[in-house]
Amino acid sequence: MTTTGKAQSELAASVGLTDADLIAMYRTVALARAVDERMWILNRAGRIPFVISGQGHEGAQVGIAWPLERKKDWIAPFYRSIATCLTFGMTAQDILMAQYAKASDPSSGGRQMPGHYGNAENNLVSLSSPVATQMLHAVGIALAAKIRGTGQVAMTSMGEGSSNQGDVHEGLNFAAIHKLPFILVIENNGYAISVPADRQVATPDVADRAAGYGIPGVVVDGSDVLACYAAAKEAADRARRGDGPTLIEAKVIRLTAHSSDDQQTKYRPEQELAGLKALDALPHFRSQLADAGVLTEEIEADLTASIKAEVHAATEFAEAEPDPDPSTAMRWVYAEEWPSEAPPPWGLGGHGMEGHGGPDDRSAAEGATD
Amino acid sequence: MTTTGKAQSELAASVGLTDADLIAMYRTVALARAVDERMWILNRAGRIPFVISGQGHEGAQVGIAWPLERKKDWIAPFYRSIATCLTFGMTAQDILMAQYAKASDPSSGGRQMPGHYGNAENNLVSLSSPVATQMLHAVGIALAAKIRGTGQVAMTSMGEGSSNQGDVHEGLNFAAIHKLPFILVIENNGYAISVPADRQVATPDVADRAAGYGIPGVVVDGSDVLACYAAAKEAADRARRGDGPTLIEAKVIRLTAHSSDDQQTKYRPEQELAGLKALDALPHFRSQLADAGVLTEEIEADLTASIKAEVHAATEFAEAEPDPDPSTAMRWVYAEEWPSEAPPPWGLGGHGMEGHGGPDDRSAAEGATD
Amino acid sequence: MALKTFIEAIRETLADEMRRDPSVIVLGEDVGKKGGVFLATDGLWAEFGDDRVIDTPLTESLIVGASIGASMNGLRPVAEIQFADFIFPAFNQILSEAARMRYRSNNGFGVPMTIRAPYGGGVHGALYHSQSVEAFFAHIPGLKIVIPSTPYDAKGLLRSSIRDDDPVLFFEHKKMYRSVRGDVPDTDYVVPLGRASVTREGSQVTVIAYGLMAHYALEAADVVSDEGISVEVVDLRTLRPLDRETVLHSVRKTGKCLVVYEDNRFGGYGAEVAAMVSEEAFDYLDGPVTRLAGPEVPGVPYNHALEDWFMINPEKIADAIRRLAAY
Amino acid sequence: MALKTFIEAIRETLADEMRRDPSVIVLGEDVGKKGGVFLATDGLWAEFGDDRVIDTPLTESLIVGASIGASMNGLRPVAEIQFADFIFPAFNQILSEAARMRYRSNNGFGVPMTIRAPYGGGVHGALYHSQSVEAFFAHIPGLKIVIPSTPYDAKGLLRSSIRDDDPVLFFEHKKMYRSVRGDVPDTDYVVPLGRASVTREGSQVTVIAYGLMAHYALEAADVVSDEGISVEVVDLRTLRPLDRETVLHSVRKTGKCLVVYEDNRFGGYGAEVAAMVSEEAFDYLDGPVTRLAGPEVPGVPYNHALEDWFMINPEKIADAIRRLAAY
Ligand SMILES: Cc1ncc(C[n+]2csc(CCOP(=O)(O)OP(=O)(O)O)c2C)c(N)n1
Ligand SMILES: Cc1ncc(C[n+]2csc(CCOP(=O)(O)OP(=O)(O)O)c2C)c(N)n1
Ligand SMILES: [Mg+2]
Ligand SMILES: [Mg+2]
Repeated sequence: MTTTGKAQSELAASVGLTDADLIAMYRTVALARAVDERMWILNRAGRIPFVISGQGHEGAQVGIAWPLERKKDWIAPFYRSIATCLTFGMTAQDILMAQYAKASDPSSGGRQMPGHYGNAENNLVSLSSPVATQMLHAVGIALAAKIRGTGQVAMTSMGEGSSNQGDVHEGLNFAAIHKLPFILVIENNGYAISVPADRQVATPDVADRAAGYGIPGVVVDGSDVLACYAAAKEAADRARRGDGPTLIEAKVIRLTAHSSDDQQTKYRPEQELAGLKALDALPHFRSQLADAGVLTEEIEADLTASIKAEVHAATEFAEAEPDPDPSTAMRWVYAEEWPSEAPPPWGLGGHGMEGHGGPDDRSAAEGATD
Repeated sequence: MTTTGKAQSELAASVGLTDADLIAMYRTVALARAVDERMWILNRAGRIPFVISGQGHEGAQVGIAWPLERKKDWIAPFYRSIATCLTFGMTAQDILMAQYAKASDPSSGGRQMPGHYGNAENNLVSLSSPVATQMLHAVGIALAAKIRGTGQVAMTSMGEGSSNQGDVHEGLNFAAIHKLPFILVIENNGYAISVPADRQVATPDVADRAAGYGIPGVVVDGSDVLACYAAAKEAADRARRGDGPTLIEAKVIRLTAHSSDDQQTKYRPEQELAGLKALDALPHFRSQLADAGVLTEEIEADLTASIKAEVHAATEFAEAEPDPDPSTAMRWVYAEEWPSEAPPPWGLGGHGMEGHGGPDDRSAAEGATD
Repeated sequence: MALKTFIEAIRETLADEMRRDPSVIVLGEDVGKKGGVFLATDGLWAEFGDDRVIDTPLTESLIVGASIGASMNGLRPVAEIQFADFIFPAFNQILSEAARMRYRSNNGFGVPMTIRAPYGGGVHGALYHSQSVEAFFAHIPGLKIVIPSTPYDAKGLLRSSIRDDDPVLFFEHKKMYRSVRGDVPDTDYVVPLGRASVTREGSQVTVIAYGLMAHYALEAADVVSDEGISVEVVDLRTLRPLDRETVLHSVRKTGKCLVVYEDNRFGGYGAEVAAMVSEEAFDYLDGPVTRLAGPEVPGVPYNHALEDWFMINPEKIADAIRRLAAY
Repeated sequence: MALKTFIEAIRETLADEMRRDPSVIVLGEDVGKKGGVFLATDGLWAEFGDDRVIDTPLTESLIVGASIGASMNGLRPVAEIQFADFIFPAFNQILSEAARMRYRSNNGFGVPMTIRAPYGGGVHGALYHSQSVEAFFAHIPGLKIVIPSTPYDAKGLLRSSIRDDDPVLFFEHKKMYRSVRGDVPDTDYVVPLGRASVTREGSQVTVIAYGLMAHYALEAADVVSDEGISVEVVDLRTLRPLDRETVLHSVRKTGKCLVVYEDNRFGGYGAEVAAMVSEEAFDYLDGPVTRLAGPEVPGVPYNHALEDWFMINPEKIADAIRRLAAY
């Protein structure tokens, strides 16, 4: 492969990345798609009972998550965020473990439904089913980042239907008042299950709402990975500068039914479904990189093979892992050493859980109390 | 008095009203103030334990409620809505009964705290304490009006602090999508108890949020009664035409502490308090009408005397009324003839309660099912 | 008289009531073209149109709050909350508003609204698609809470709920939608709110249950009857108001009472039943009023091994009956 | 050792904990310059500044939701909900998120957050400034629920709550803020969560209570002791987890148990206590476990005649004790 090192095509230079970055981004988009397609195959084969998919969202997710800093920044994802999670440190295996819900599933140890990702190691907030609640968690994470002076950015993503929940209003308003390092990403795929966007949102763009909070509201084409990257880069820089939150709306497509329980032909015109492939970020990005000479046939063949092997190995692994033992079902309702009478042994930022702050937390936050 | 009939000064003509209307509006503003001042006197005298006041809001309230049609349109008021309620059919006595919480208090029969108005006869929705919940009731009333084809408009009002609740977002979005005959009034007095507006709302104007729902957002000077009237008239006309909701933000002042339990000097600069009187709608409106030759000294003397007598009589009446009997405390947890096994005896719009629809309900709504 | 599934009975009732009373509307997420994620409203949109079958935005507080308003202005909304697990954004509207409107206005206003929601576990739905939520609502004066267990009752009780002048929460166990069938007459019968039903007569132990557990209780009763234990089963049907008379009558007869519920045990609905029976049937009890309910974890876990561990089933009920019978 | 009011104990504890641990922040409506509507946070803003004492917008879901997030990123938020009656817009965040975060992430994340809220009636607060809300939360696995009744316990329990690694709801009866005084040592003592306290020893009847009712129970016990009835009073202090041992130990000794709570009776917290005691102390009971609680109306009405009718008071408790003692 010729993509290591600092080679920089014109295309890469135009967004301040290297060719290697572009290839890595492309690989993540393609990997997310491959994992996702595998999920449906496993579902049809009766191996996993439920699938909720990110197909059609991957380009936007990879582009937007890319500028955030792994293990420092935070993301509160949603159920379609497979590519987001892959970008931010989770592996194909981690994703498949969540589908199989095995004991060693890093998202929940098999406790949550497929699609409910989360990973403390990678600052990916565990997600629940009620939509939009994660909005406020991300805002709170950004608040703590500001108070502690950690330089972290917090991002969350959700669908356009979910953006109508009250929590989104409360969170955007607060983040804007306090100029928090926060990014709200709306992945607008035109439907909330069966309800089309014009019955969910009163204007064509959710981003129109940003003005009501005095923050930038940006609409990006979700099939244009690098445009998504550029929008998120600007938002992250802005957040880190202390200039406050940004709302990014990526227009994406839902290539599949809402979930494996849904029959979308009942409410979606055939014609619309037929036109979707033309809007898919994956082939767009592929041609863009090929045209720029970044993605050669050789590289693509390598990627395809390595992704195939990775997904295969991940599936085999997940399939072979044991189910959780019912004797563990009562664990972790609470921290297990409570009630704690002694003063807490942890410092600021750690509160007894590894990997939630990093070594700089204590001093940064102590500074914040001056 | 020379104000009856169709006399129309230039001022009155400029807003499409008669001089008699202007005098009636002025009387309502002045009556609201007089009732309110009486409440504080009664509180200091230990006769009523709690006061929450509308002083500084009256001009905006009267102007905005004026174009709505009594006993047809609906208003879901808030705790400062004394002038709104007086405009919409409640009397000084009704208001004072709520302060005394006597058995015959038309708002709640003495069950609610002072300030929690409501009056089925006048389509004034009973209000609770958790702020902004009434938003959705008004939206639902507007939805029913649209479905039933009644031609009604529903309006609600609240403070700028309350406008940050999630329910406001959910309601505005829905009202805008369905172009409901709905008006949201934000009475922005600069404080939510002690928290100044710039810690409550991310932009200078709550009205900025309207754009995010594709509806007009209008800012009016709450000390200018006729400007408030004009804004509300336009919103009501728009609603009745089927063109959807309007957000009106009236910049008002809070002349008193938040309530009789609050010490506002702790968080409000002396200077600010000293400057408030200059922004008061009552003297503004008085001079405006005097300058226009509508409010003569003779009329004003008459008004002052009649208001004084009215407030006095209302206080005497309320004071003398009996407390509720504890034997009634279990009543009206439910409608009292349930569970009902028989088909319901009521028609559409009436559901067994008088005064909630009017004689045209049945036919209008039956039309709506065609 | 036709054999119908649980969900068919519900769907038909909605259609019947909408035909009968033009003030009845249906609203919720995906209730229109899609007909609801469980198809409980399938066909309604085609028959009644956009005005009376409303696909709302994804906003539960709006669904309930606007239903309150609409019900004060002449409609009878039947709101669907897609899963009971998602009713909590509307909790404030239900508790502070719907339940209190009549009381706080001294009968000035009423809220004739029904909220339907699928609840319950055993369907591989994990923490957020399995919850039993009745305890939170059954505690609230001003509400009525209904949980039917048969297609017959579903129809009769849903009719009563929609026709009722006060807010009713109507919870449907999603595992029963297609697995439970029963006879449903074509007449316009109602089942009154507030009356339990003795679904099996017996003499030694009373089992009190509702929803899916009412079926499991009958299964368990069958099993232990082969062992010589005679069980009476009471299906509560309405949780608020609770039919104390039927419950107490049974326990005073058998002297023993097992309360079964699927929700977390601590502070669940069965606590009220057990407390009430323990107090009011004290002199008749030959053993402690016993509860069998879900374990104290924050939700039904997903993996089948964990879900099986969580769920109450006929075997667990039979065991509890045996222990109580032997007391 | 100094005599302090209940609210002084709370205010001091907040200041102490903020001094001791820089990760502790306070947020809520009017908690800054104003110092809270009851002055529970008075002085904190002056000492700790804007970053650690945050006047939030009027948005309860945000207050709780952002506290959850902040607690995952290194802080220990102490959120104030201005009145417990206004906690319901945050119900979804508390139930679906705070309570489940650790469990659903298999210990990946925890939520070391405390939510304080004034609750309770008898203060002329009517339906929406009087509510007892504990039953809704005590039912939720993953939460801990604390209701102290003395300044000493308030301080020791609030320390434990703030230092706890899981979400704690800390309810303060607003009638006690200034009316209750007690000795509070200057030491850094804690009162552990999950342990009840026997506040009066007796032999004939156990009265179980918490919050304001724990005081009224002691008053009632005094009254009936003159009549020769010996009452033991258990102040629960922590409602979840419930200290079953202390409760059962007492009831097994006295053989009679009265559970007193201010909230609506049906499905209230006392139902769990009564059900648990009835089941687990069955063989020791000389009378039915009895409950004395609020009537079934949707809130405490305002007018004093109606409020007096609603509220439990020492006389009503004494009457219930007499009846139970005579059983
Ligand atoms: C509070 C809540 N209500 C309802 C649901 C059921 N539900 C799951 S996904 C979904 C639609 C979400 O639409 P959108 O936000 O546009 O995201 P998309 O699935 O289209 O990516 C609904 C209604 C839920 N999960 N949470
Ligand atoms: C949900 C809820 N939270 C808190 C309160 C307590 N509270 C009553 S009024 C108020 C401030 C309201 O401010 P604003 O909306 O600006 O109206 P204003 O009083 O200034 O007219 C607060 C916090 C409440 N009533 N409801
Ligand atoms: Mg969508
Ligand atoms: Mg204000």
